[in-house]
Amino acid sequence: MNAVFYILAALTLAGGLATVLLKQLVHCALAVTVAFAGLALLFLQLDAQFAGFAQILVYIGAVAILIVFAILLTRGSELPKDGVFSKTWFLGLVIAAAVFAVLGWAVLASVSAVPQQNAVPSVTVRDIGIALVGRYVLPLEIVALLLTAATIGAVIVAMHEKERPR
Amino acid sequence: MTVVENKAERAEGWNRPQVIEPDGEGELLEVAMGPHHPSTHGVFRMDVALDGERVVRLKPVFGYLHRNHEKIAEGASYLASMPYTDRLDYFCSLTNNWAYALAVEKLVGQVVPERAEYIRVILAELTRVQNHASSIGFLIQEMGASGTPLMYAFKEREKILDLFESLTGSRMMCNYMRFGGCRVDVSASWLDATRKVVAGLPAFVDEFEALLSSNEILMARCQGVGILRPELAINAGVSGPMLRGSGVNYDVRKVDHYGIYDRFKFRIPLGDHGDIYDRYMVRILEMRESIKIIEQALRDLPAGPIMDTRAKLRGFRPKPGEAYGRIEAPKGELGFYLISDGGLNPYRYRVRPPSLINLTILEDMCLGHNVADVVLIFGSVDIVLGEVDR
Amino acid sequence: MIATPEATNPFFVNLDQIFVFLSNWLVGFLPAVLRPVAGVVLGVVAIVCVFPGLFALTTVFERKGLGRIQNRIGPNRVGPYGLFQPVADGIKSLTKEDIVPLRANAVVHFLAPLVLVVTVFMGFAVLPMGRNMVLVDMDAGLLFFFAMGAATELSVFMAGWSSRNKYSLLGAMRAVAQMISYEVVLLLSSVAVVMITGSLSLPKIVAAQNQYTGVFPHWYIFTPWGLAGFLMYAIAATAETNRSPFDLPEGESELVAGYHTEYSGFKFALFFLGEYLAMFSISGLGTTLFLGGWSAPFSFLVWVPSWFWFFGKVMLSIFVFIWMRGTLPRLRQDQLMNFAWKFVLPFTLLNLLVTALWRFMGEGWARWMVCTVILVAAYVVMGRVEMRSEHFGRRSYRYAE
Amino acid sequence: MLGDGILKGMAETARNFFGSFVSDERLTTVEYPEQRIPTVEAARVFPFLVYDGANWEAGMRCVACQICEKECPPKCIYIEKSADKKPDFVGKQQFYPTRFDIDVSVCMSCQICVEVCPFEAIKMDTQFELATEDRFGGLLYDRKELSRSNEYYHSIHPTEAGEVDARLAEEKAKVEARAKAAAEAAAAKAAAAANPTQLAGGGS
Amino acid sequence: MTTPLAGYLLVAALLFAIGLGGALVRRNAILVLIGIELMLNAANLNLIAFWRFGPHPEALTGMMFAIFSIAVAAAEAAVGLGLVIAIYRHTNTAELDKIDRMKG
Amino acid sequence: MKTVEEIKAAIEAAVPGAGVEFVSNPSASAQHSLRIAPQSAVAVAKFLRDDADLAFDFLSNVTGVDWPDKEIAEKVKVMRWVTKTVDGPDGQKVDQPVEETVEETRKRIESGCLEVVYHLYSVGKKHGPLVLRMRTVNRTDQVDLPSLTPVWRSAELQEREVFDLYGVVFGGHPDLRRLLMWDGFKDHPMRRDYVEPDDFEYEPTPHDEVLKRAQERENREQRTEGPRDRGLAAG
Amino acid sequence: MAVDQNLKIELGKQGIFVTTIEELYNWGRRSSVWPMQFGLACCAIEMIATTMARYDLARFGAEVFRPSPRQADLMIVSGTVTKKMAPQVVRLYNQMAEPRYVIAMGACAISGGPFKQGYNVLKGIDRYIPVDVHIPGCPPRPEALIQAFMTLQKKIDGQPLTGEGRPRHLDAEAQGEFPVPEQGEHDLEPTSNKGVWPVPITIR
Amino acid sequence: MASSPYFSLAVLFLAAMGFGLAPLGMAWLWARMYSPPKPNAVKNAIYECGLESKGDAWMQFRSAYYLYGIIFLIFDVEAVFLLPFAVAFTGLGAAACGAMLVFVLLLVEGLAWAWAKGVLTWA
Repeated sequence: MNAVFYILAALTLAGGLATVLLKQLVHCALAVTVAFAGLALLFLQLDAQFAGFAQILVYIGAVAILIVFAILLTRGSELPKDGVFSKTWFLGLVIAAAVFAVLGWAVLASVSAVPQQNAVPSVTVRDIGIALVGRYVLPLEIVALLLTAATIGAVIVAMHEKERPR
Repeated sequence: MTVVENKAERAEGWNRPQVIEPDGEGELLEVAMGPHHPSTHGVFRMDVALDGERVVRLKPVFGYLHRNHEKIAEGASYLASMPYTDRLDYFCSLTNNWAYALAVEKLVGQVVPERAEYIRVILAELTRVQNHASSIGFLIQEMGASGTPLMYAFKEREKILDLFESLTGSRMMCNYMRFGGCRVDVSASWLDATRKVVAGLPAFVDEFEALLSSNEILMARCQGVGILRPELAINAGVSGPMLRGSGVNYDVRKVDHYGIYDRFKFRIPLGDHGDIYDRYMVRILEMRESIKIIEQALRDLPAGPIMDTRAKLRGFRPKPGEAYGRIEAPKGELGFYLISDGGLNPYRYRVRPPSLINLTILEDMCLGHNVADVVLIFGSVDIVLGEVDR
Repeated sequence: MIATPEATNPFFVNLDQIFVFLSNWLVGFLPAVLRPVAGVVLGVVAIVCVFPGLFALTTVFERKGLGRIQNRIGPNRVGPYGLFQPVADGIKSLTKEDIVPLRANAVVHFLAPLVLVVTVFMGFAVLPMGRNMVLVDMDAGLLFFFAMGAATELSVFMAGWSSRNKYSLLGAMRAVAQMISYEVVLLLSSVAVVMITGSLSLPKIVAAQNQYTGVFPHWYIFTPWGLAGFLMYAIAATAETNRSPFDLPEGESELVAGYHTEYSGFKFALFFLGEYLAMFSISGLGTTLFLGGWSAPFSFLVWVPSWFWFFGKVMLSIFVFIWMRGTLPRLRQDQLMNFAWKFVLPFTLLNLLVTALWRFMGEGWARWMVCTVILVAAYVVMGRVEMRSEHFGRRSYRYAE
Repeated sequence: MLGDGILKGMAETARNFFGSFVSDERLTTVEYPEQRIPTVEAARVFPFLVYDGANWEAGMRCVACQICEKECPPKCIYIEKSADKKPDFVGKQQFYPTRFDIDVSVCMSCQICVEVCPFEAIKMDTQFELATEDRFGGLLYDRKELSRSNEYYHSIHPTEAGEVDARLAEEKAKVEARAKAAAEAAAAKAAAAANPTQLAGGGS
Repeated sequence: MTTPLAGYLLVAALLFAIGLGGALVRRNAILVLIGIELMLNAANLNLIAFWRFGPHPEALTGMMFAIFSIAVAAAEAAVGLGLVIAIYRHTNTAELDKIDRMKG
Repeated sequence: MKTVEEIKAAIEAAVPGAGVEFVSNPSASAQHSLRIAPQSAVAVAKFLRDDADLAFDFLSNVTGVDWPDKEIAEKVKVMRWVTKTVDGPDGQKVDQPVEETVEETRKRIESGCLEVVYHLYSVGKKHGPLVLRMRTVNRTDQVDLPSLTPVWRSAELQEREVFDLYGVVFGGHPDLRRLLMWDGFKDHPMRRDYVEPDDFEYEPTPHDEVLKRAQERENREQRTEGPRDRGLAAG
Repeated sequence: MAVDQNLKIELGKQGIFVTTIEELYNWGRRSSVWPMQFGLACCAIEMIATTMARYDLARFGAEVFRPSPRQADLMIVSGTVTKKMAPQVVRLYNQMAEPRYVIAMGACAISGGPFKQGYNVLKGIDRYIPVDVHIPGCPPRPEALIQAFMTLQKKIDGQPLTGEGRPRHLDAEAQGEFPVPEQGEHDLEPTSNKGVWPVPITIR
Repeated sequence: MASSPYFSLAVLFLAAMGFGLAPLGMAWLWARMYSPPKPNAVKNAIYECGLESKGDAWMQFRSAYYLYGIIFLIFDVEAVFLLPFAVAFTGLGAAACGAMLVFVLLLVEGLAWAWAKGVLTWA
């Protein structure tokens, strides 16, 4: 626990909050990249270098772009005329607060029971690679299947049925 | 070639641009390209509606350089219009001069001495070479080649302009031809210099071709883009390299037998696809033919006077009547239509600008293409705004 | 390393390590607590000074080089040989009015150039610019580089979107589409190198190439898969940095100035800077991956300082960038995208297979033959397919008398 | 093969790049203002008024006939004719311009004024470095600013000026011859008229 | 706060709540998706934190889970946003309550 | 190519009631023309384009000509009674009405017209030009002519230009807007009676009209504002 | 200030600090004038020729033709400004960032030139926007454009940073917006911007 | 702490920020002191070829961008898996490589499907 952690946590949470609260959708998308970046930095702080950089590559490099595309594709740049929050916003807020309360309680109550290891684990990318095609080969293939399915599904869903004959 | 007579096409509205329906996804983006736009060769504007990047509507807007050439000419003497013709197609002042002189000569029935005819041919073909080189340079510039082909074209153009300047006194606005001949005679040293420049031209065209013709990017961007069907080209009055790029064998030099073009051996290159690449290649090949013509003219140049002895500068009053004279200018058929009422000024003075009329089918060629192609198609028409808007 | 007499000569060793020594010497004046910090700061300062300086020089040399290609001289009046041209440009940009369009999104408009410059600078952290000259040697260095590269796309989008100008937005969308397409190629073509080296750490990749057979180095470009990978990498790098012939996002012939149409003053200069820095960093990475990084091209030249080779190679690739800019027209958006997805990407994937094959075939000439044949055949066939699917080829013309 | 056309083009530009260091043909820049492309004799930029002798006002060839003013296509010449007359180069009494303004900001350098001038008074200059910050003072030339000596004319268009001089000399000679003849005739007449009186006088 | 782990877990919990709140509160479907994305990321943070402070970091379980989770979340984002685009194409809006009304 | 007269005959044979008129051209070019009646113009044009012998498929040039209203002064001999003083039979002077022919100049305004001239060529047969002309009824309200754009596409922009500069309204033109002047412009500047807008402010070398305007303006300015220091005190 | 500016900068680099901030500012401005890619008519071709190999405007560091007015410093009005185009020209000038300069290249841009008799031709762009340098000629030779460019550089050099004579862009009070004329039914409205163009008076 | 690679990165980050901000600050100072900015309605309007801008640039784009985005995302994720594999590649046996080959081929199949479906054809 040190200053860096607090800064990063604050950055992440601020990014998250800004995402939820900002009006302009593109601003939200940019704010969420800040949250992603903060998370990536937290990963780095947790000595998960590979995961941190992968987070930046995938989330900031690809998911954020995708979100931005989606916003532009749905005319999201314009500010909505009748408010950005749904009518049941209060209920949502209550649920979120409740969930946080439960989670926080669970964390505080249980975490001290978990044995903790404070030495820095020495994990190289090579270890990850070996694990990937070794122990985790089945999840790997499943992820491949999932990704392929997701490609096909997302493309089919998003593809515009071309009306003009080609 | 003979035009394919397709009767089905002669149905009502066959010569109108096709209507392109947007595919319903996304909205149309209406962009004005021009009047200040890097690729419009000056002050031209195209109001483009884009469906994605596909052009579904294109309306050219003219007149940003409408300088009232015709109105001024109707208030000025016949001679005073000559320097104004320089400023029509400011790349090719000499061919403009010639077209105007030809129209006036037709009107009054003047005969041009043989030597002057040869000089006119030499100058017109030099003009054609430099115009085609620069227009290709501009076309490739639009394709984004950082100006290198344009630089090479202008390097050669400067040599030709040097010739023009040492003969006529001005680089661009030559104001050289007169009704019934030319203003000053060529000197032996000028002819030598011309021979030298002309001798260097084939190497220049070779270099140009090596740089561009087989470039994959250029081929990919130019082939199959901006196709103009020959029937439509004729119906729309398209002329010059554009018409020949569509495969129509029509060259005013061969058809009208004006000047002394009958005496020279040259061929008319024709394209088969009518796309940008064909227009580009037709220009390259025409440059080669022009070089041949100049060489022949330089070889055969006779001695003699350069002005019709009956010609007069001041107080020039043609008999009432009218005449339409046209030549094959580098950009196409350039015509002048004059009506004389017997006065000092033409009663009606009309320029038939190839650039404007070649733009008639701009929309037809652009529809359905990418917005980046519009720029190229426009460049391949080879226009000069001075002539389009006059 | 083969020991040539010069290489063991302490003078040349010192010359090679001069910057390392200099840094150590300077740091030595400080108390021991501060030394590591100071060392880092020195390294960072070096990066922040050297590359912008190089950028300034490159702009002059680009303009002069383009000039030479075009048979003219280029800038030569501002300072000796025109060398102060960038200084003047800088002063001019600094003092130029800064325009933010009224309807633009001011905050994002302001942030976009900053994000670009920052992310591009970050990439330099992992580039080894000489022996022992790398700011950070990370286990996942290459991944870090690409992670930073991915963030530049966002800045381009921010610039284009916030300007609220049609050309800007179109240019930005084009740029992003183009960059994501070629980013994949960039990643996959470097994977081949990683497969052979077995490390994502860039200094290790260089060290793996810093060996010689006879006088010739073990650069990856001198293997079939390395050459193919390098070609694809070069294409992708050109596209990634928006350089000709892939400079559509700024293609002034239709989009005026692309995503930075509405930028003036120093913000525009920052974009300019960012683009050039991206060019340096991507050339630096290419150099590191395929051209042996800071290693000498011949074993008898190892006495020449390593940083000289690194910067020499980077500048050489910059020269090729300039050369291409002076020669090639630009592609169209659809052709560019098709080229990325239908030619470069499959070819790069194939190259990965070939790389695996290369390893499994073991030493010997057979793998040279097999890999070369596969790659050349694939290139020719795919080239044909590409030309056919894009409908272009040579033509002949007829004449009428 | 895909890419050979590109390589061919690259070779072409490389040839130009390296050629620019060795060959003048591939480095065509003329470093204006230190180097200049020699002005050709035929060059024309803006008109000037030729005067003979040392005094521009006395030697001005222009006789304010206003033909150029009328023929000038863009109408950039403005002339006011004098009330009195002065002798021209042959000594004939002629009008002269009290004002002769050319607005070079309008002039289109067409040379028609030169062609129509029957007095060889207006010619084309080759000076083109005329950029100025002053729109009105700098670009409206009055007759003093327009006048150049015949020597200057010779220096910029030697051949043409020589022809003009020859023509003028011929004309002058013709006029002089005519004048001489007229004078002789007059003298003879006078003599003839005088003689009788003389005779008469003598006779008386 | 006694252990560093608790800090990370709390941050993750907070982020999760923010994401959940965003998903529940906002009207725009894209933002709902972003909220879900945030929740997934919070879970990722938990995974990494547990891996780091857990008893067997060399087993890589948490790390690998996080990586797989990144992949899955990315795929989810792609499909989810694709759905939003598809819905937008039909209803011309990305606002959830309006989409509701359109159906009804 | 057939002569213009032959073409005229061919048209009349093919399009009954075409109303073709031969207009001779006295100048050296001898490009005689045919004036066609507007109502049958499209039919004639189609015939000219599609006839196998003529095949005028290439419309090169379209232009307008303005023939303003002419004031025609003619001398008319009029018979009328005049009171004249005649010497009466008785030597007295007597006023007496006498019939006498008097020459009188009468002025009448001959209504002008707008004329459109088409120059046709044949690409296939390589002949031309054939000059067609059409006239409007007058220059003010009856300025309609049929558009030949459906027959020859090249007329599209040129007819727009004629519309813009002369004010001929082409019926059947697909897109009849101003071509060269801006949309809000009101006049037709190529007409001979077009009055240019008064944008004169200053000209250093004025002539005739301009000089007059310069002096007028000068007087006005001096009256209202007095001389300015930036003025160019020439002369 | 006869001392060569480059020399001064060089001296400054060597530690001999003779360069005041004003000189540095002016040196920077004048050495990095980026023109806007903006061609109107005939003169545009000569402008392009100026940037080409033979004349090479790049030598002065001015070959960076920017297509966007935001990044350009210099507007070369190269050719006839018609009334249809004038509002666009003025708007573009307005959209340029300060400091900005205008060169009126050629007769048409200065005064309407040979086409000034036309109904659709603006009689000089300086009726709406302030022009720094005028080049007469139709069209001016490329060298003339370079000379005009050098004239502009000289003008920039002479501009003080503070005080009375400082240029318009440094003066908070000075006009920054130049009204864009409207296209009326017969003519532009207004026909000139009196703030920029006080009608000069001629006494004939 | 200073030995951590992230510390160097943080310093570089700050330096890069400073590098971007310093000249912008200088430019701002210069504008404050000498060269006052002169915003006005025409200058601060959107540039559109010298005309008044019509319509909004923030308009609806086409799904082609999104489709490419999806495929890019998938390949980005693939690279995340491929990189550790590549690092370990030199020490792996044929079976492990086969597993990765299957992984890659599955994704390539997605690409091939998209290609066949015409998604990779930019309209």
